[in-house]
Amino acid sequence: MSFYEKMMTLDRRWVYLCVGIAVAVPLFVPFTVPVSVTPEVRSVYDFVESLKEGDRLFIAIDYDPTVMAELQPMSLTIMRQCFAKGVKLIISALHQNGPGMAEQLVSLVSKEFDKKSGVDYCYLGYKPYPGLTILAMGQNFRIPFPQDYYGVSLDSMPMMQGVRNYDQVKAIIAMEAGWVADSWIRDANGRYKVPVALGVTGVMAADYFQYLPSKQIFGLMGGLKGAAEYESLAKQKERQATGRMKVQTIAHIMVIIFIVIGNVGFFMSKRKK
Amino acid sequence: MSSEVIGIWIGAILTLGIFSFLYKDNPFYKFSEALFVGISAGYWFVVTFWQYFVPKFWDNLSLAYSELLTKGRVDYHWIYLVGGFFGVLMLLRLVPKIGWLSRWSLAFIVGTTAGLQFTRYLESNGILQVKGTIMPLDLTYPKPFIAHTGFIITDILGTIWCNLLNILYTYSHWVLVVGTFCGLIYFFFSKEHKGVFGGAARVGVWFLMITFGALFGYTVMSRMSLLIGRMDYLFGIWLGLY
Amino acid sequence: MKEKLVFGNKVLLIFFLLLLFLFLGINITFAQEAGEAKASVDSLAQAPAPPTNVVARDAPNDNGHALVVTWTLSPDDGAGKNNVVSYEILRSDNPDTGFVVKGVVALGISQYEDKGAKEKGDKNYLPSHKDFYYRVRARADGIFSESVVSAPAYAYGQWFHFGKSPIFIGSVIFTFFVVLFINMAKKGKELYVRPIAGIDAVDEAIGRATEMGRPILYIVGLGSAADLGTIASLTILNRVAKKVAEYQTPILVPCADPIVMTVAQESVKAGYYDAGRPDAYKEDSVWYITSMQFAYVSAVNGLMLRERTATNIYMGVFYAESLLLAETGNVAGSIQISGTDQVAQIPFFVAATDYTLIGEELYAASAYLGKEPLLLGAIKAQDWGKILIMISLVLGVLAASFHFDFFVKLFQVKM
Amino acid sequence: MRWQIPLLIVLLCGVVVAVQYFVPLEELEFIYENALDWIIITGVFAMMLGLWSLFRVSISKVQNKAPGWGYNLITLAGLFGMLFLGYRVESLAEGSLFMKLFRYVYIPIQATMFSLLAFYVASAAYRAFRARTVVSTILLATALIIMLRMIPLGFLSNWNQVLANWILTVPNMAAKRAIAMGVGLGMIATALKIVLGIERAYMGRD
Repeated sequence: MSFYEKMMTLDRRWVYLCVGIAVAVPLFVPFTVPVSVTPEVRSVYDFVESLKEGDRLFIAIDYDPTVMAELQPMSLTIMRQCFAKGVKLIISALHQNGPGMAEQLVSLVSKEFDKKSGVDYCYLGYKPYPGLTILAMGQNFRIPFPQDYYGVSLDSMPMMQGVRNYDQVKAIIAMEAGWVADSWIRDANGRYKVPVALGVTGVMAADYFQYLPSKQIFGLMGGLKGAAEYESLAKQKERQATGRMKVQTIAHIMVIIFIVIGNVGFFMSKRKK
Repeated sequence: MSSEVIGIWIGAILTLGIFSFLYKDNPFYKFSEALFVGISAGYWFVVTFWQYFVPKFWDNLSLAYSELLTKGRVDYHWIYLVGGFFGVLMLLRLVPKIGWLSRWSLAFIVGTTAGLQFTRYLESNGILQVKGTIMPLDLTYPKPFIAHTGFIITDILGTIWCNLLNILYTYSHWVLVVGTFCGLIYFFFSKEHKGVFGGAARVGVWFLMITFGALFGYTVMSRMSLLIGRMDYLFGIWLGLY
Repeated sequence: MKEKLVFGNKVLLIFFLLLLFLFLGINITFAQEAGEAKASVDSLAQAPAPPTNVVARDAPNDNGHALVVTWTLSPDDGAGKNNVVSYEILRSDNPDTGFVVKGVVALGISQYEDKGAKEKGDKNYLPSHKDFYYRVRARADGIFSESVVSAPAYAYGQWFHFGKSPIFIGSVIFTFFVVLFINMAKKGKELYVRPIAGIDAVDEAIGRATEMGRPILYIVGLGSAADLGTIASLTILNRVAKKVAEYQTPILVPCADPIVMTVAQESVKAGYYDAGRPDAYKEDSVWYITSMQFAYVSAVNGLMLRERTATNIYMGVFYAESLLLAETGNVAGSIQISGTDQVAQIPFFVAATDYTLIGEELYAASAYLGKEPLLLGAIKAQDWGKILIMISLVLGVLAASFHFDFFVKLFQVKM
Repeated sequence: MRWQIPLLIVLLCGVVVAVQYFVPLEELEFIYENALDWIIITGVFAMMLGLWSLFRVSISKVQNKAPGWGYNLITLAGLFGMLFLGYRVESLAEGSLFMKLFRYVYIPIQATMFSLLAFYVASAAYRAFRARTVVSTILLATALIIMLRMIPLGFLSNWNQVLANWILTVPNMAAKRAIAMGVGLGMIATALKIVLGIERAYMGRD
C-alpha cells in the first residue's frame, strides 16, 4: 500500500487518539489561541470602554442556569469591566428561573470591587410578563419595580435619584436565551430609542444578525465564541469562555486536519493511477 | 470515606470502561454495558410506575371507589378502567390462545395516534411550511454587514468576495424559494429523474447536501462539549488535577 | 386474509361531505350590542383618560370558557398626555361590584382574551353560559382611570374551529387523493414509481448476509408506536422479514419500546407467514432491551460486534444515537442501510452508512418494498400533494411579489 | 371477528381524534384527553411485557450457559436490584440508594456513551468527507465552512462568518422546508392508510 493510500485508510483508533489528546491536553497546558474578534463584538466592547465614571448602564440577565456556560462569561466580564471603571449598573433578570442565579452573580462581582447596592448598582430582580415590564420601564423603572430585589425602595437609593427611565441610561446590554430578545429590540429600542446590544446563545446567533445593519442593535455576542471574543478584548484575569473555546478550536482543527489528510490521500492516489 | 467519594470512583471506573470500547470490545466494556442495561431498565420501570401508573390509574380508580363507598355515586373517574382494560388485553399476549386480543390494544393506540398525527402534521409540516415559503421575490433581505462591520477591502480579492456575499444576500428570497421547490422535486416519486425534471431534482440534492454539511459541521461543537464534560469529570472531579 | 377494504370508499366520501356541510351550515356571527361607555374622569390631575367602548363577547373557536374584551384606546395612549403604560382588564359576575383584575396588556393594545379554566375546581374557572361584566383600566405611572362597565356576555362552545379551515380543506383534498388513487390501483391501473437506490439495496444486502451466513440486524429506532416513522419502519420490517424467511437468514430485532416490540413481533411473524414459513419464526428474534436511549445503544453496539451482523438496517425515528450505531456498524464491516424522518440525524446516516433513505423516502419505502397496488396508490397521493404544494408556492410567490397578500391569508391558521 | 373489531377500533379512534381537532366542543375534548391517558396506562401495562422479554432472553442465556452468560447475570442483578430498591415512592427522593445508583452508575455511563460521539464525529468526517463527486464536494465544503467558524483566521474569519450565516439561514432553511413537507405528506398518507385499514402489517397475521 502506498503512502497516499495509507492516508486514506488510517485506522480509526488513530483518529480517536488524536481527538482525545486534542481535548485533554489543552485542559492542562496553559496557552492561548488567538481569537479573531468580529466587529459586532468589538462594537459592544468599544461602547462599554467609552463609558465614563458615573455613567449608567442597564444589564439584562434573561437566562437560566441551563445556558450559563455560554452567557455567564459575557455577563461576568461586562460587569467587571463596568465596576472597574466606576460605571453604575441597573440590572434586571426577566427569566423565570434566573433571578436567584443573577443575584449570586451580582453579589459575587460587587464584593470583588467592594461596590454597594443602591450606590453603585441596583439589582431589580424579576417581574412576570417580560414584554410588558420592558415597556413599563420605558416610562419609569418604578412602575414594575417600586423596590429592588432586596425590597429597598428605588426612591431611597442615591444612584437612582433623577433616574426615571431608559433616558437616563447609556444603553441596554441584554443577555438572552429566548424571545425576550425580540422585546428588547422592538420595545426598548423601537419605542424608546435606547441603544441595545445583545448577548445570545450559539443557536440563536444566526437569527439576530439581521438586526445589525438596521442598527436596531449596535452589537451582538453569539455563544461561547462571542463570549471568548469579548474576554480577549477585556483582557481580564478570569476567562471562562476562552478556556473552553481554546479546546473547541483545537478539536475543530483536528477534525479538519483529518478531513484534509483523507482528501490529499484520495487525490494523490487517484493521480498515480 | 463518604458515599459521594465512593460514587465518584465508581462513576470514573465505569466511564473508563465505556471509553475502552473505542479500542475494542472487551470484558471491561461488557461489564459496564450489562450493568447499564439492567439498571436503566429497572430505573425506567420504577419511575414510570410511580410517576404514571400510580397517579393516572391507581389514584383515579381509588378516588372513584371511595366516591362509590362514601356517597354511593358512580363518578366519571371509573372511565380510567378503559385504559386498564386495554392494558390487560396487552398482557394477554403471554397467553398464546387468546393472544390475538392484544390486537385491540394495538388498534386503539395506533388508531388514536394516527388520527392525532394526521391533523398535527398536516398543519406543522404542510400548511405552515407553505405559508412560510410564500414570500415576495424582492431584494430587500437584510444585506450582510459588510458596510456595518468595516471589512477591509484593500485588494481585488476582497472586493470580489464582498460583492459575492452581497449578491448571495440580495437574492436570498430567490434561493429560498428555488431551493424549496427543487427539494420537493427531488422527493417526487412518479417520474424518473431525467431531462429538465432531473436537473431540478439535482439542484434539490445540492440543497439537501448543503443542509447536511451545515448540520454536521454545526453539531461538532456540541459533541466536543460533551467530551470536555467527561474530561472535567475524570481529571477535575475524580483525580482533582485542576 | 382478504385484501379488502372493510369500509367502502363511498361511505367515507359521504362522511367527509357531511362534515363539510356541517362546517358550511353553522352560523358564525354572534355579536352583542356594546354598552354605552361613558368616560368617568378620575379625580387625580395626571390620570389618563379612560378607555371607552368596552365590549365583551364570546371567544370564537373554543370550548366555551373564554371571552374576548375589546375597547377603544385611551386618548392619552401614545398621544395627548402620552402617559398610559398598560391596561388592566377587570371582570365580575355583578355589574355593580366585585371586579377583579384578570389580565394586563401593554399600551397600544385594545384587545384581551380572558381565558378561564374549564375544570370546576380550578380557581381560574370560567363557567359557560353565565353572564360576566368587564371594566378596563388605563394605568399610568402610579395612577389609573377606569372605563364604565360593559354589557354582559357569556361564553359558549363552538361546533367548528374556523381558524383551522385551511387544515380542514387540506385534509379533505388529501383524503380525496388517497381514496382516488387507491381506487385506481384496485381497478388494476399500473402505477409507476421510480427506483429508489436505498430501497433496491435492501434485497442485495439480505443476499449478502445469506452468502456470509451471518445475521441481519434491524433497528426500528427509538420512536414509540405513536410515531408514524416507526409505523413506516415496522411495515418495512414486515417486507424484510418476508425476504429473510425466504433466504433462511436469521434476523435480530432488539427494541427500545415494549409496544413497538410487540408490534415488531407481529410484523416479523407476518413476514414469515407471507413467505410460507410460519414455523421458522423464532419469538426471541425480536426482544426488548431497555427504553433508555444510551443504555439501548450500548447493548446494540455490543451486539453488532459479538454477533458479527452482516447487514444492519436502521429505519424509523432516531436521535443522537444514530452516529453511535452507524459508526460501530462500520467498524464491524457490516453493510448498512438507513432511513429516518429526523432531519437532524440524516447527515450522520449519510456520512456513516452505505445507503440512506432521506425523509419522505422512508415512507415511500414502506409501500415500495411490497409493491402492493393499494400502498403504491398512497405514494401517488403524496406526489399529487406535492404538485398541489408546488402550484401553491408558485402562485403564492407571484401573488406576494405583486403585493396581493390574499394568497398568504389562505394559509393562515388561527389557533 | 379477529380482524373486523380491531379495524373498527382503528377507524373509530382515528376519526374521533381527527374530528376533535376541528371541533372544539368540551365533550369531545374530554374523550380526547382521556384517550391520551388510556394510551399511557396501556403503555405502562405493556412495560411488563418488555421486562418479561428482557428477563426471558437473559435467563435463557444463563440457563444454556451461552457465551458471555455472566454478563446477562449482571444485567439481571442490576434490573432486580433497581426494582427491589424502588419498591416505594420515597425511593425517588434524592438521597435514597435507588437515586444514588442512578446518579453514580447510570449518569456517568450515560454521559460517557453520549460523549463517544465526539470521537465518532471525527472518524465519520474523516472517512466520509471526500471530494469524490459534485454532491460529496458540496457536503464537504459546507461542513468545512461551518467548522471554520470556530478557528481564528484573522479577517478571513469575518467573511467566513457572514457566509456561514447565509448558509444557515437561507439554503439550509430551503432544504429543511422541502424535507419537512415531504415527511409531512408521507406521515399523513401513512396515518390515513392506518385509519382506513389499508396499512395493517403492524397487526400481524394469524
